[in-house]
Amino acid sequence: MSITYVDAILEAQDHLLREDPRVFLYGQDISRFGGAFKATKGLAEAYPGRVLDSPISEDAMIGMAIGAALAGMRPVVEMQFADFSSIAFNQIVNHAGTHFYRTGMPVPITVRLPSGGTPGSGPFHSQSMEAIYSHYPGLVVVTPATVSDAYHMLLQSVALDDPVVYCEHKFLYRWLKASSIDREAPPLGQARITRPGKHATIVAYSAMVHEAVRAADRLKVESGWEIEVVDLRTVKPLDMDTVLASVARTGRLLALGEAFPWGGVTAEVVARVASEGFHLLDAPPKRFNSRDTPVPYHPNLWAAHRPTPETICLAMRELLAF
Amino acid sequence: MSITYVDAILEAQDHLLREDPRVFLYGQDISRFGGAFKATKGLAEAYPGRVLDSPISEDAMIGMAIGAALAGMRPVVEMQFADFSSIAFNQIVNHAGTHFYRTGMPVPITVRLPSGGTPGSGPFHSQSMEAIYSHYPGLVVVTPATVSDAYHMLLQSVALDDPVVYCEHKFLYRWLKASSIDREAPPLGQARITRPGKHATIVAYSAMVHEAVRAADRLKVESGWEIEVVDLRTVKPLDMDTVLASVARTGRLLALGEAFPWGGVTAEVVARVASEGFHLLDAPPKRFNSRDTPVPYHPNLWAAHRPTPETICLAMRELLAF
Amino acid sequence: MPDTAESIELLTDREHARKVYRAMLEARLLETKLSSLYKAGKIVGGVYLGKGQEAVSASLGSCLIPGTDVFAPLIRDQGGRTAFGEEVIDCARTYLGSAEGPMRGRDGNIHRGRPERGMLAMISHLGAAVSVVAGWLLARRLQGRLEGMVGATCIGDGATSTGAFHEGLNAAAVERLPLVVVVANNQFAYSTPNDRQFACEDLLDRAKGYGVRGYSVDGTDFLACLRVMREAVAEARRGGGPQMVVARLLRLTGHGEHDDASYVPESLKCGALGQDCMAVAAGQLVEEGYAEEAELAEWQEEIGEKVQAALAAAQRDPKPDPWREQWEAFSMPQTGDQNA
Amino acid sequence: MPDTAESIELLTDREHARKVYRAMLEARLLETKLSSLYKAGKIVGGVYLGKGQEAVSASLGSCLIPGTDVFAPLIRDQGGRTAFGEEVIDCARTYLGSAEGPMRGRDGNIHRGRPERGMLAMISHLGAAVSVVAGWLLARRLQGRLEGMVGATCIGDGATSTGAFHEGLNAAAVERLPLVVVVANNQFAYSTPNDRQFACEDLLDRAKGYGVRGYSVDGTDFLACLRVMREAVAEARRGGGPQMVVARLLRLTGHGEHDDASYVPESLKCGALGQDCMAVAAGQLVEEGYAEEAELAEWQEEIGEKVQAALAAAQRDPKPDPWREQWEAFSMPQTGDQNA
Ligand SMILES: Cc1ncc(C[n+]2csc(CCOP(=O)(O)OP(=O)(O)O)c2C)c(N)n1
Ligand SMILES: Cc1ncc(C[n+]2csc(CCOP(=O)(O)OP(=O)(O)O)c2C)c(N)n1
Ligand SMILES: [Mg+2]
Ligand SMILES: [Mg+2]
Repeated sequence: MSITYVDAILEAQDHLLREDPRVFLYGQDISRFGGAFKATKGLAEAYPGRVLDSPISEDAMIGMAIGAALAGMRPVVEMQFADFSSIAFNQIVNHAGTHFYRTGMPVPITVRLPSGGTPGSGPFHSQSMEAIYSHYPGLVVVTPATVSDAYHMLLQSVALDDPVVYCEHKFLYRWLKASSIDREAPPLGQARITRPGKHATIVAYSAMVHEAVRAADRLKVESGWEIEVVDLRTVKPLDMDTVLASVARTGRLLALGEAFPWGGVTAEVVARVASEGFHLLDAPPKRFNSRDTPVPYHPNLWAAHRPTPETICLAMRELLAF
Repeated sequence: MSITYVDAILEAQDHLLREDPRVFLYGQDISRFGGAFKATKGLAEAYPGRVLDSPISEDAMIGMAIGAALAGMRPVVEMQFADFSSIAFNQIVNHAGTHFYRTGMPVPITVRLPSGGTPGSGPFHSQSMEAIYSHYPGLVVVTPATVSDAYHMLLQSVALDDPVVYCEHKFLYRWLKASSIDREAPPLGQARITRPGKHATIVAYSAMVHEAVRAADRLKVESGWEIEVVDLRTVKPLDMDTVLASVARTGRLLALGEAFPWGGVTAEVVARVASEGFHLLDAPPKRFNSRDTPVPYHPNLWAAHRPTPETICLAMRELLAF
Repeated sequence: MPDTAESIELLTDREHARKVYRAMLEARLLETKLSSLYKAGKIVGGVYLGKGQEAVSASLGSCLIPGTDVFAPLIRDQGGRTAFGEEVIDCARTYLGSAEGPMRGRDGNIHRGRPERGMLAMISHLGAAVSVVAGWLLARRLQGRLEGMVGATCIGDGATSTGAFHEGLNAAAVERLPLVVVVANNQFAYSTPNDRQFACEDLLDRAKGYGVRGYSVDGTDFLACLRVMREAVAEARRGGGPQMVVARLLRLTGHGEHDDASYVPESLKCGALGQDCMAVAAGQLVEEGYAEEAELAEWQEEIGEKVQAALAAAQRDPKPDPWREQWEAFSMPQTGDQNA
Repeated sequence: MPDTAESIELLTDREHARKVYRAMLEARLLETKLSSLYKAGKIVGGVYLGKGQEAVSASLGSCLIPGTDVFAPLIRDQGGRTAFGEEVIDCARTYLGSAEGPMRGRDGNIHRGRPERGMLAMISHLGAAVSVVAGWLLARRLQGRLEGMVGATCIGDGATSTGAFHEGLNAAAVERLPLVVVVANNQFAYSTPNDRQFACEDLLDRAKGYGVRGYSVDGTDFLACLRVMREAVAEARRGGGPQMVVARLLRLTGHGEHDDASYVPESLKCGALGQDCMAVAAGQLVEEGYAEEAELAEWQEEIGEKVQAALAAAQRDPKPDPWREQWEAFSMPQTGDQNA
């Protein structure tokens, strides 16, 4: 028996609906249809009236969730694709994100963003938008990379009084499997050492954690390098303690992300390690992102647009050679 | 005789309308009213039919501009405040930003964002959104800090075939004056050494350039430090040559910005200096931004929310003491 | 004014009219003072008045039940805020940036509320509150507590052009929520006249397209406003789904007090829409025998003193202290580190 | 089909009907092949068909003048694209990711266009094209070249709920631009039925609220589509401002070819809306004496071969080569450095 990443998301929502009467789900085609990715399959039938199809109105979807949260509910909103949350950008950053600071009343909404590229998904069904939401104050932004994290971090997101942008990676949906879900998980805001090592640290999150591990395995087999992989898990706020402790051990840093290169998580990680842990670094810290173009449609281009184990290995060899 | 920063913007638009029949202006209250900040004052009368009031529809404003640009025009859109461009976020990043890469046809629009904080302007009339637009591929993002740059960079933005987000700082509108506009300006994408120095570099942009210069002047008078101030001018793409050359001279870097702290220009600058110019650094690079809350309304809070000459001096003394 | 408006249904027309007029008067007197304080340099940022819109706004607010209903006022709704129970001191403190107001100096002027009491704190982005009120109502349905309650929000002619307004009203209509949207068509959005804002003959023509019931009212006519708001709110409360009221009127001042509104043609100011609803209301109260002239003068004095006292108090309040400010946008900072 | 549609006005009803039917047929045959290729694993991503919507789409496209008008097709507009002059090979290459198609593998499937020829390349975000077409028309007015031209765009029932649709149509109406918006109400947005999408009785009820003229048409009725589109486009071309056509029909396939559309009730499929417009069209052509049965069969063969040839050619095309790809989102990279 095994459980996939998207199953874990479904399970978590099932658990939430079962245990917490404040929870309801809102999104396009999530009710009887079960969602574009089947992350809500069967829930409409199991919890009548609590899994609601929304119109194609991302701005209103988040506005509705904010109002419901203020009235005591714990809404979970599914964006059909992360990319369409651009329409809800204002409600997320300016309404949900500012509310606690302004009024003292928090807005416990969870916005699920099916994120990241898959072959053939193209410029508008592939984006990784964590940097956009992390830039604005007041939003917690999480990026689960494992089946267990997909499950537990969704529960934790809904339990949090603050608005959470939950970035789930579409590539992991069915590809990533686990034999079971761990009983427990670290709290939100805490990173994890996915693979211990001593010669260099790769800081990654979401699907790139797996590419990093693959690259690390290869570097081990091919050249005996022991690469540590840190999974950030939450990108806002960042767990710099774990990152700095890792860099302290290894002296070398590659920050790896699937998002566009300007700004974003890798810039934040490198900038903070450079300023807070400068003396820990034995080599210039490196960054590796996707390219600075829209995410291309054709699988050939897509594979060359984002970091892969091969290109990560190249970057790591440069880092290790320094 | 002197000319203010906002006058320069008005002059540039006058020049554009006079010289280029492809140019027209679109925005809320910009026609006979002359705009919330009077940046289009008198232009509707001087250029009948070419300065158009738009409905309160930021998404459509940018969509209209994109369509007009594809049909051969050079629209300049005024957002009433940068903060309201959140409604146009999708059209800017997903429509304008991707168009050239996807179709080979560029979208020469210029979006003017009255940006940045002023006392009492509060959470929704104070934002600095350059990081949001720079993160996405395909957009040029400029942040003029001088009267001459306000003028020339607007002409250059309109001349560029690519979409430009032109961030003009509201605090500089009437406060910043020059005796005249320089005949020429460096091209977009080129930074400038605003104040030469040798002990440390402050990389800043927009209004923070002036705060940096003030801090540098103070450090000179009080302690004899010679601080170099680099004005990025364009934040996407970044002129790393100028930045790295400055750091090579000084060995110390403070990246200074008025935007929210997570990600953004300062993260990008520090990350790139750390990775591309690690060996140039004699001390950990530093970042200094506004605080990670919405921009507060009350002037007391606002002054403590963003970097000021006093707090920049504190940060610089730490940097110089290292 | 914490009398619960459950009573509204029980109030006689006379009582209702008197109640609303007093709220209008409080709003007008308060805003007049705010304008003076602004001109004296005592208020930073801006001052945005509802002068001329008090009848529309207060009659809506008066039909809502504090503690039960939810209300999202917009820029020009001092009347509605007051009628819904906002204390003068909340307004005064917010404008004056007091550390003790509901926004504690973090936000200012009209960007205030008491969401815990069902009065939302608007963000500047026009239209954004429509879906939020709808969401609150949806929550109450899910909680089994929707029966007998309504949500209301106000919006200007200009803000009907926002995608947020459209998406919000449509979503509310799909859920058939008891939402009352009052469109104050004051002919201008800042300086932009209706003919640069929309092309329909009357914004009321939009109601049918959303599947909501529409009402038209002369916003300068006090008694008409009372009647229409009462009907629209009652219809929503009865389960009639969303209601949209379009009021015709004129803003009798600038967009903000920095604006002289010179773009408003004299003909409009002198025409029927240019009537001051306060004067109309006073006349109607007397004419209907709901109040005596002398009583109105007494109210003016009584409320004027109350307003004066609140503004004086708010000016003595401590200002926010950046050293004691909690620079924290999360309610649960234990989530992790803070990126200072 | 590069015959300029200036001719449309000159075409007899017979000629027009024959032209549109041929475009519909080409669309249907092309899409049928695309579906097979998808199911055979030859197309990555997804395939989105306009099956059942050809009459609406192609009759609109046929009324537009290539080289003059501007057209922003949406998901289900193969018919309109073909009628407006899109070559089969452009579609084939885009779906197959050829390096030689208009999108060069950078974008796929329906996200294609030839903006330099007035056919916009849709982004996925629904509603976003409405204002873009309006902007193109505004540009033509400013250039003094608007006379006699129109812009058209199609949209689904679901996409009418977007703020972008609302803002775009409203802005176009304010400028009184010759924009034709065709709403294909195929009863569902992906799986979501009309009653979860809007609450008005008919989407046509929205026209008045924008101040635009509205038309209703049975989208399965070929001759009715021809007539209504011709009228709406002509009215826009004459200077009548924006026009909104609402067509009733059913999507005769899934949202994409991955979707079996099991959520569509049998009763709908078997009802009047479930009719296949291709069959209706063929019947009407014969009945009106516009074409012979035998001729239709000939067209089927002729066009089938053309489609087959294009798809075969596109499959032999070079795929995009990441090593030769210009990873450049700016047209003027000299602007400065590139952040690699
Ligand atoms: C989305 C958005 N765009 C622009 C603004 C700037 N703005 C504030 S008030 C205003 C005019 C509003 O007009 P209307 O809706 O008619 O309300 P009124 O001021 O007339 O009461 C504008 C453009 C805003 N607040 N929100
Ligand atoms: C803004 C936005 N939100 C969500 C989507 C995802 N999406 C793609 S097609 C579709 C359904 C569209 O329905 P409708 O407008 O009725 O067109 P139809 O597919 O029926 O032709 C959805 C929700 C999108 N493309 N854009
Ligand atoms: Mg108005
Ligand atoms: Mg549909």
